[in-house]
Amino acid sequence: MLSKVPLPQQFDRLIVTGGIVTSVFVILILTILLILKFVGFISYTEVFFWLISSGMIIGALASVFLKNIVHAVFSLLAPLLGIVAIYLFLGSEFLALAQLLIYGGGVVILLLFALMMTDVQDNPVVIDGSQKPVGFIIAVLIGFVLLYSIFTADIEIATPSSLSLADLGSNIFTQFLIPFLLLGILLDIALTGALLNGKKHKNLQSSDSDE
Amino acid sequence: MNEIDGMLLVSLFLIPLLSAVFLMLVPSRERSFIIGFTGLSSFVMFIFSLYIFLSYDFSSTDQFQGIFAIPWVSDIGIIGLNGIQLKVGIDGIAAAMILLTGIVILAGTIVSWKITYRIKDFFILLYILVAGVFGTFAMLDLFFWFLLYETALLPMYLLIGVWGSTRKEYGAMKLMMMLVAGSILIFSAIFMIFTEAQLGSFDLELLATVDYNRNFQILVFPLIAIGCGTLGAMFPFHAWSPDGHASAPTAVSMLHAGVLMKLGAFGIIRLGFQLLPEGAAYWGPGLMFLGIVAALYGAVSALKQTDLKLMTGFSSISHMGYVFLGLGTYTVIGISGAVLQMFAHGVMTALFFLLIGAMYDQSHNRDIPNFSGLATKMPVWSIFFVIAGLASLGLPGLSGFVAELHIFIGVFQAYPIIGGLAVLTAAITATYLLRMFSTMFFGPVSSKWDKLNDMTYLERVSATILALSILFLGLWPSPWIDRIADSIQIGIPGALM
Amino acid sequence: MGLFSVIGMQQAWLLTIVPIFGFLIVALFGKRIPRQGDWIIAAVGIFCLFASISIIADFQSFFHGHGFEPNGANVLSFEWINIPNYLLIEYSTFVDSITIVMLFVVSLVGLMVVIYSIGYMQGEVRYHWYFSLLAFFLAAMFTLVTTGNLLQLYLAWEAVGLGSYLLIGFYWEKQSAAEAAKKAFITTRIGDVGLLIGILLLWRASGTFDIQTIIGLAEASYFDSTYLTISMIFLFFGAVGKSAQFPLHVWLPDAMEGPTPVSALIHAATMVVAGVYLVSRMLPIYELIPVAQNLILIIGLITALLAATMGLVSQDIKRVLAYSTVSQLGYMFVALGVGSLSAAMFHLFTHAFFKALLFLGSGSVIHATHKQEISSLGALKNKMPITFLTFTIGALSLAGIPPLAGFWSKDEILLYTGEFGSVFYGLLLFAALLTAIYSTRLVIMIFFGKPKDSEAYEHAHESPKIMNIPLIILAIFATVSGFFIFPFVGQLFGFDDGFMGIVYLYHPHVFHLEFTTMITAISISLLGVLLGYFYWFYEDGRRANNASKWAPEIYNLFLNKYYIDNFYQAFINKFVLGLASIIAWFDDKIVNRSGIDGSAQILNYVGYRLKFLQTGKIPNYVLMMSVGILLFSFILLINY
Amino acid sequence: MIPLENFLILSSILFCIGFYGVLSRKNAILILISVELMLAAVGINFVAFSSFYDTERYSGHIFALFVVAIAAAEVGLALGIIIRLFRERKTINIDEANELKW
Repeated sequence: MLSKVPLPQQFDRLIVTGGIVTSVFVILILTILLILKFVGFISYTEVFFWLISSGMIIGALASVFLKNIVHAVFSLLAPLLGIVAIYLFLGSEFLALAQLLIYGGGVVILLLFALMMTDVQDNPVVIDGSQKPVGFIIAVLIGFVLLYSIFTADIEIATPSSLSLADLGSNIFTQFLIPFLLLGILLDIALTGALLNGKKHKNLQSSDSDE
Repeated sequence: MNEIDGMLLVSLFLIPLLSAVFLMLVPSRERSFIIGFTGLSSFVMFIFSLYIFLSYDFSSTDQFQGIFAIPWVSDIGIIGLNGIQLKVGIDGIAAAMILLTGIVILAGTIVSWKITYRIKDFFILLYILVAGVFGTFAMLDLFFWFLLYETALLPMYLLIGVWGSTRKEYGAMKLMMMLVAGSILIFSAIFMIFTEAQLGSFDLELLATVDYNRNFQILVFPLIAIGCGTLGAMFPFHAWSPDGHASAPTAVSMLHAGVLMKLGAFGIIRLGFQLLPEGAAYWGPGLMFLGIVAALYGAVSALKQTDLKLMTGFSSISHMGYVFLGLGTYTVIGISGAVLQMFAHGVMTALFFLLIGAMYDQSHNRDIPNFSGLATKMPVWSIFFVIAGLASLGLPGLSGFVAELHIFIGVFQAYPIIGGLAVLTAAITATYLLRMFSTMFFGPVSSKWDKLNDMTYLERVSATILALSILFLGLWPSPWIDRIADSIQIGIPGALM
Repeated sequence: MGLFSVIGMQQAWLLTIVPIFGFLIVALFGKRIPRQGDWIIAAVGIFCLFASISIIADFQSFFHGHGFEPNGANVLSFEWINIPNYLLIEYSTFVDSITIVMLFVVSLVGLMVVIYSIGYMQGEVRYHWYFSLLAFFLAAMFTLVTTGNLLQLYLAWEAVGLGSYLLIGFYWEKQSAAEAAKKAFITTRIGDVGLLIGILLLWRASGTFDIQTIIGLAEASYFDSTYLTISMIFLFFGAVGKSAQFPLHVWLPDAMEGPTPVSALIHAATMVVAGVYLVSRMLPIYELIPVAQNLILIIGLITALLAATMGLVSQDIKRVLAYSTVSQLGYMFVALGVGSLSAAMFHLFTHAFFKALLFLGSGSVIHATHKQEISSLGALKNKMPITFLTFTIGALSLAGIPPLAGFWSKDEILLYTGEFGSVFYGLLLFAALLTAIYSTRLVIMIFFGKPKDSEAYEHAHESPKIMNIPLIILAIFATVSGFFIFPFVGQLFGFDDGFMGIVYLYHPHVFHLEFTTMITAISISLLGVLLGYFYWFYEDGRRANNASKWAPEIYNLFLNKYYIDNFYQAFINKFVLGLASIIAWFDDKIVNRSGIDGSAQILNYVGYRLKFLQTGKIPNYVLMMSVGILLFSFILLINY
Repeated sequence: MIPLENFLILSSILFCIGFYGVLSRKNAILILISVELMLAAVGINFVAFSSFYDTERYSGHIFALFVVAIAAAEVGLALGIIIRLFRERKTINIDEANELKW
C-alpha cells in the first residue's frame, strides 16, 4: 500500500510548479491591490487581507477544478490556512489556532489517508459530471444572491473587537456548557461510528444479508 | 343539560376509545371475555346516548347545551386565547345523531360476535371508529372535530381490507382514497375559515359569531359541501359507496352506511350552515339539484343491480340524495327532514346490511336472481327485510316516510317540480325493492338453499332493536322532530324563511 | 240505542286501534293461540260492526232536519308532528255522512269475509298470518274512512295498499301471486305519487292538511284556479291508481291471485272504492273545477266500457268479477263526474254487497272444485244449491234486474248521466248491457249446462255452513240495500230525506221515480240477460263460440286486454330498464372506470413516470435541493 | 481596519466555490473537500458577525468552534463511510452508489 504514496520526485515537481504558479498570481494580485491602495480605495490592512483572500480563493478554485485528486486535496490547504489569517484579522487567536491544528493538521492528513486507502491512483482523473454546467449556473446564481444582499444590506458600521482566550473559555464553560458537553458526546459517537464503520466485521455483514 | 352532561358527552367518546385500548391488553384467545366486554361497552354507549338524547333541554335558548371545555393549546403563535380546546356540546341535531350511533353500534356489536377471524382486532378498530363518530357529533372545536372526523374514517380501511369480502382491497382503497380526498377539502375549508375569522381560535361557537364576507362564504361553502358530500355519497362523488359497502363486513357496512355517511351531511350542517349561512343560501339550489339527481340516479341504478349489497349501496345513494335535497331547501322543514332522513336511513340501512350479512354468511352468495322462496325458508329474516324495505320506500308509519315527507314539504315550498321528481323517486324505490322481494322472497322454494337457516337469536335481537327504532320514529316522530326543529330555529337563522 | 251510545263519533279512533291490536296479537303469537287466533279477528270484526253501528247511531242524533252540520262532536285530533309556525300535522278523525256509509260497508263486509274465511282458509299454511293481515287491513281501511286530514288519508291509503300487497302475495310460493302482488303495489304506488303530489301542492298553497279547511278555502276562492286544477288532477290520479281506473286498471285482474275472500273484501268492496271515497270527499272542490270533473267523467266512462268488454271474454271466474268491479267503479266515477255524490255513494253501497257476494260465491265454487276456469265448470246448480241461489242473486243484482239492489243504484247513475249528456248516457247504457250479458254468461257457464270437467264435477259439494251464512246475509243485503233509496226507509232510521239526504250534504237530492230512465234501464238489463241466455245456454254455448270466430280481431283484442298490459310490460322492459341500463353503464364506465379508476390510473401513470426522477444518484438530489434553496433565496430576496 | 463587507464577500465566494464543487464532483472525497470549503466559509461569516456585533457573548466564535469540531467529526465519519463504500464496491464514484433509485 505504501507503494502507492506519491514519490518524492513527484513532490518536487508539485512544489516547483505550485510555487511558480503561486508567485505569478501573488505578484499579479499584489500589483492590483497596491494600485488600488495608491488610488485610495483601500487601506494597507485591506491590501493584506485581500492578498490572503485571493490566495484562499485560488486555492479553493484549484481544489474544486483540478482533475488530479491529490492536487485538489493539497490545494485545499490554501483556503484552510487562509482562514487562520482571517480569524486573526478578526481577533480570535484561539479559533485560528484550533483551525490550524484541526484542519491543517488533522483533516487534510485524514483526507490524504483516505485517498491512499481508496486506491485513487487507479483512476486519478475524475469522471466528467453531466451536471457541471447546471451546477455552475446555480453556484453563480447563489453567489449573485449572496453578494447582492451583502451590497444592498444596511450594514451598521462597527469595529471588530478581539476575543481573549479567557473570555472564550469562560463563555464556553458557563453559558455554552451543555452544548459543549453534548459536542463531546457527539465526537465520541462519531469516533465510535467511524471505527465501527471502517472495521471489517464479518458478523455485521452476515446479519445484513439475513435481512 | 348542564356541564355534567357535558362530561358525559366527553365520556361518550372516551368509552369506546378506552375500550379499544383495554381490548388491546386482552389476550385474543379470551373470546368470551371480549364478547362480554364489548357487549357491556356498547350497551353503556347506547344508554349514554339515549340519556343524552332524552336530556335535551327545550327551555334553553342557547344553541348548544351541555357545553364542557378543556383548554389545550392557547396563546401560541397564530393560535389565540382558547385557540384549541376539547369542547363538547350538542344541539338537537347532534343529539339525534348520537342516539343513532348508539343504536347502530349496539346492533353492530351484537352481530359482530359471530366473527371468528381476529375478533379482538376487529373490535379495537370498530371502537376507535365509533369514538371518532361520537366525538365528531359532539365536538364544538373545529380542530378536534376534524381530528375525530378522520379518526372515524381511517379504521375503515383496515376493517374493510381485512374482514371484507369480494373485491375488498379495491373497495377499501377506493373508499379511503375518495374520503381522504374529501377530507382535504374540509381541512382547507377549516383553515380558510380560521384565517378569515382572525380570532386565532377553532371554537365553533366563536367562529359562528363572525360575519364572513359574502364572496368568501360563496367560495368556501362548496369546499365543505363537496368534502363532506363525498362522505355522504353525494352525486357525483358517490362512486366509493356501492363498492365500499359491497366489500365491507356486516357491522362495518352497518356503521358506515348507517352512521358514517351521516357525518358528511352533519358536517355540511355544522360547518356549512352554521358558519357560512350566506354561502349555504347561495348554493342551496345547487345542493338540491345534486340531491335530486342522486336520488333519481341511485334509484334507477338500483333497478339494474343484481348484487344485493350493491343494490342497497345505490339505494343509500338515493336516500342520501334526499338528505342533500332537504339540506338544499335551506328551510326549517327541509333541514329537519334531512336530519330525520339521516336518522331514518341510518337505522334502516343498518338493518338492511345486518340482514344481508346474516344471509351472506350462510350462502356466500348475494346475487338476487339466484334466490327464490326465501320467505318460506327464512320467515323472520324476510319479515325484517320487508320492514326495512318498506321503510326504505317511504311507507307511512315507518321511519322513511316521516323524513321524506318533511323533505318533500320543504322542497315543495320552493320548487314543486323538483318535489314532484322526488316523490316519483319514491315510486322507483318501490319498484326495485318489490322486484327484489318478488324474486328473492316469493316464488317456489329453491332446493339450492335448503341449508339456509333463519336468523340466529343474536341477529334477531339486534334486528329487533333496529326495527323498533324504525317503527318508533315512524309512528311517533315528535321526540326527534321537536329537538331537531328547535335546534334549527335557534342555530340556523338563515333557514327561518 | 243505549247499548250503542258507548261509542260516539269522537271514538272513531277505536276502529283503528282495536284491529291493530288484533293484528299484533295474532301476527306475533298466533301460532300459540288455540285455533291460531281466528276467533280474535272474528271478535275484532264483530266489535267493528258494533262500533260502526253505534257511530251511525251517534251520527243520527246529530242529524237535524234535512242536513248534518259538521261540529266538534265528530272531530278528534291531536298533534302528531308540530314544528311551531312551520308545520302542523295532526292525527284527526272526522265523521260525516260519507264516512258512515263507508263504515257500514267496511265493517259488514269485513265481518262477513272474516267469518267466511274461517271456513275457506281451513287448513292453509300461515292461517294466523292471513287473519292478522285481515285485521291489519281493516284497521287501515277504517283509518282511511274516518280520517280528517289528507296526510293521514295518505298514511291509511298506503297502509291498505300494503295490506292488499301482502294478501295478494299470500300464496307467495306461486310465482304468479308474487308477480301480481308486485304489480298491484307498484301500479297503485304510481297513482300514490300523484296523490302525494296533489296533497303537497294543496299544502303548499294552504298550509294545512285538514280536508274541511281546504274545502272551505277552495270554496272561498283562496286558490289560484289553474293551480287548484293541477293539484286536484294529481289527487285524482291517486284515486285512479287505487280504484283501478284506466289507465292504471291493470293490477286488479291480476290481484285475483290472492285468496278469494280477500278479493271480496279488498278488491271488490273496500279498498278499491277508496278512490271513489277520496273523490267524494273532495267533490266540493272538484265541482269548482269543471276540467277535473270532466276528466273524472271521461276516465270513468272509458273504464266502465273497457272493463265490461274485457269481462265478456275472460275465462276465469274471478277475473270476470274483477273486470266487472273495475267497470262498476267506472260507473261510480261517472256519477262523481256528473256531480252526483249520492248516486256514486249509493252505487258503492250496493255494489259492495253484491260484489262481495259474487266473490264469496265464486270462492265457494273454487273451494268445492279447485277450478277457476269457467271452461271446466258447469252444471253445479244441483250440487251447490245455496251457492247457486246466492250467486244468482248477486249476478242479477249486478245485471241490474229489479228489485235487486244493483238496479236502483245503477238507475240513479244513469238518471244523472242522462241529465248531463246523452252521449254519456248512451255509452253507459251500452256498458250496462255488457254487464248484464257477462253476468248471465257467468251464471250459465258455472251452474248450468253439462259438466265439462268430470273430476271437478264429481268432487263438488256444498260448502260448510260457516261459509254459507255470510253468503246468505250478503244475499239479503244485495236484495234489500237498494230500498234505502226510498225516503221512507231513511225516515225509518231517523233521516228525513232518506239515503239521498244523508249522503249529499250540500245539495240534497230527493229520490223520485223517473220512469223513462227506469224502463230503459230495465229493458236494457233484460235484453242483456236474454242475449246471454241465448248465446250461452243453448247447445253448450256454440253460438258464443261462433260469435268469437265471427270477429276474431275484436275477440282477441278483448282477450288480450287491449294490449295495455303488454304495452306496460314493453314500456318497463324497454324504456325503464333501458334507462336503468344506461345509467348503470354510465355509473360503471364513466363515473367508476373513467372518473375514479381513471384518475387513479392517471395518478399511477404520473407516479410511474415521476419515479424515474428518483435516480438514486446523490448529486442529482443535491442539485434538486440546491434549486429549491435558490428559489427560496430568490423569494426572500424579493420580499426583503 | 477592515470593513465587515470584505469578510462577507470572501465567505460568499468561498461558499459558492464549495457549492459548485459539491454539485459537480463525482469523487466522494472531493465532495467532502467541497463541503469543508463551505463550512469554512460559514465559519468566517459567524466569526465576522460575532466579533463585529456580538461583543458580549461571542456566540459566533463559539459556534465556529463547534462547527470546526463537528466538521472534524463529520470528516472522520464520512471518510469511514467512503472507505467502507470502497471496500464494498471498489469505487468511490458517487454516481455508482445509486441503490436508492426507484
